[in-house]
Amino acid sequence: MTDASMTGASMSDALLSAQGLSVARGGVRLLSGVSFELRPGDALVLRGPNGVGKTTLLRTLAGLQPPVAGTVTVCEGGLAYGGHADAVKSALTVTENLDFWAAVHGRSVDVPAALAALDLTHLRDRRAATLSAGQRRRLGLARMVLTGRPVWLLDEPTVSLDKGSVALFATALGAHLTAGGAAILATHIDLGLPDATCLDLAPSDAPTGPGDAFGDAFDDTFDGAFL
Amino acid sequence: MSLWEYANPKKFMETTGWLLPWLTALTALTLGGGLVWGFFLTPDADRFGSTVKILYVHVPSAFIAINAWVMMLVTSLIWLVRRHHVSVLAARAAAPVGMVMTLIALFTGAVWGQPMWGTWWAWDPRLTAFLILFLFYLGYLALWAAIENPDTAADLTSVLCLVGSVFAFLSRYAVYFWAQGLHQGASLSVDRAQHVADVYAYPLWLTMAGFVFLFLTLVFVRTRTEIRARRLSALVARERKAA
Amino acid sequence: MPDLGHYEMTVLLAWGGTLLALAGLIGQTLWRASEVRRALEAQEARGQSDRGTEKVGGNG
Amino acid sequence: MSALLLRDLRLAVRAGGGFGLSLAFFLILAVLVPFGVGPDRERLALIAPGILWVGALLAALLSLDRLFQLDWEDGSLEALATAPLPMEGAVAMKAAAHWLTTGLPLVALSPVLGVLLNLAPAGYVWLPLSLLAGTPALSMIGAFGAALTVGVKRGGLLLSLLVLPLYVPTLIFGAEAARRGAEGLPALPVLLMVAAISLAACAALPFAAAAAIRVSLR
Repeated sequence: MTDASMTGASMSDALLSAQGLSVARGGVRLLSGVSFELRPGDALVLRGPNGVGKTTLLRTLAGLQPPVAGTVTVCEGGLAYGGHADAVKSALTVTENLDFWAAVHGRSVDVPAALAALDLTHLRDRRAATLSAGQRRRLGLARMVLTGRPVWLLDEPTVSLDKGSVALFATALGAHLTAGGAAILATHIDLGLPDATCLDLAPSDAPTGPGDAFGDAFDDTFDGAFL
Repeated sequence: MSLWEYANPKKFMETTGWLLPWLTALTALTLGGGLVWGFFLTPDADRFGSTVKILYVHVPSAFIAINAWVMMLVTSLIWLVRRHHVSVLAARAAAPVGMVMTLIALFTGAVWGQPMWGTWWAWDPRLTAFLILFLFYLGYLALWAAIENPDTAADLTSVLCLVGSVFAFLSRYAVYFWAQGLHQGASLSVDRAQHVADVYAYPLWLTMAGFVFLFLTLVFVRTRTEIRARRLSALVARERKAA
Repeated sequence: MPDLGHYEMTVLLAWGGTLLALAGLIGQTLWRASEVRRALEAQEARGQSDRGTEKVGGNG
Repeated sequence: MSALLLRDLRLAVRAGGGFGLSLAFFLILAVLVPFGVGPDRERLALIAPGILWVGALLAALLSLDRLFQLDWEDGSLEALATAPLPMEGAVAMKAAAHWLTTGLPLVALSPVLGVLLNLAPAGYVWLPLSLLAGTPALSMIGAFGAALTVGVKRGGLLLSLLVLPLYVPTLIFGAEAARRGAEGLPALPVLLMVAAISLAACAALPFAAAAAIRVSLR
């Protein structure tokens, strides 16, 4: 499965599109009727109160979780997902972590570039266990840069990052977007992205999720007799 | 109306609603009749003496113990392929019944063998196979209990049931191979019913039917309970969401 | 009571154990059935009362 | 996929990787058995193959519940699920890493422990051979069990309950091969049976384990 190099993806077709998507968590339908299209260079910011379903939506878009209804279509060589946890192995050093992910994605040439993008070069031989939360987060984001995949799905990317790191991340994201990539972020703070479109999520009022089959009452006669 | 129609909870509840009274009556008739006939009206066998009466509980319970797992395998497959809630809940409902039947088969088998072997437990390959089957049931139910999300639990237990069935089948032959070394008394095996004289065979078929109907009744009642429990948790979840 | 002869203990033990196990299984099944049924009716009643106008048995 | 294997091997060898733990457990078990059974050399010789097989099995089981748990907790499993790497391949590599860090060392250590239990001379060939044929199955079946219980808090105990029944065929044929070898009886057919179980497990179980992980990630 070759990675669609970003510049190759033609400007017109969408990198990721969702039609009539509805997602559920623990049998309860959180969002329904979510539709959007992501073109190269687009950034979509998901906003909404805690627990409205931002993470669940991102996980459904990432394919970690099947949608209850609607479809998600992703371009070839698709997406990279950055969840709350940074996928960092504490026992390994910073470069070992990135070398591993580079090898998995078949792009080992970019490790120094990724390190530089998130200003981690001076930490390259430190064991990840000794990094601060902010540095670990930057290492997680460096992995995203490394994947070379057009669509980034980021869940609260800037949590535990200080001012400087947020700016660092914003520039890395900006570079990704200008190179024809796209991103969907669930975040509360403004990243200063000029053309970011916002998607405000509201709880769905549709009946319960996959447990629908159990939604309706039963009129049974038997147990009434002797239970 | 295809068979799959029965897999939606509302239809299943309605159908079992009117079916269960008849099934309960049929169970009482066949099981009661079979046991009474087997216990009171059969003469003593020449060699075994009155222990042949244990046949009437050991053989049917062993039969149900094995076929309950086969039923769970089929319903797990139906769940994995067609995603019907009722079939996986029927599997969950059948597991405790199968487990108890395995325990009964083990207990009666060991008790029956006691006069022959002189000990309460000899590693007879058939009984050992049921001991392993009991462990499979235990693992299956433990996995159900360990996972909160019902859909995840349904999927994981179904996968365990599939893989477990292959290993249960393999274990059966491994145990027979392993027990070669033992010098066994007369074989007290499940398939003994074939060469049993007619006077014993008729009550045996009746008790077998009784156990089968008992199994069906219990599985239907327990499946209905599982469906109600799922509806309860769905309503509670919806209420929490609405609040 | 039929004369069970020499093996009386064995037969009674086997049958007694079986009947006990079956009784336990049936008892637990019925007890849990009524338990869940009562809890569901309570929940449905609570669901109906605070929604007022909802028709009975509707899927809310 | 080999990157995942190398990473796991490196992780296992690093401090806190738990590389030596299952070996130590195996050694301790082999030392404790004579205390329980008595120093009589004849009796020990009789039970040596069986006890060493059960010891190897439990030692393998010991390090299984951390197989996916660590990656689950630090988000690596999610990142792997969205990487170009097939989950079946990832599971197979994890089982291979477990085999290399636990199975093989057990095979190497078993003759040494055979001395403690007065293993028959022929056993020093057949015991390691049967363990070599059987430990891949232990790792792969164990990986399947670990995949089933990855989402369960404190899943270690549940993992043992699920996996031990699945280990029965491997244990029976493996220990029988070792025993027959030790007694000079023809053990090749039984050894082939153990190897067959291992090959079948390594061929089929990654798919079941990957399905279990995808379900748990939902």
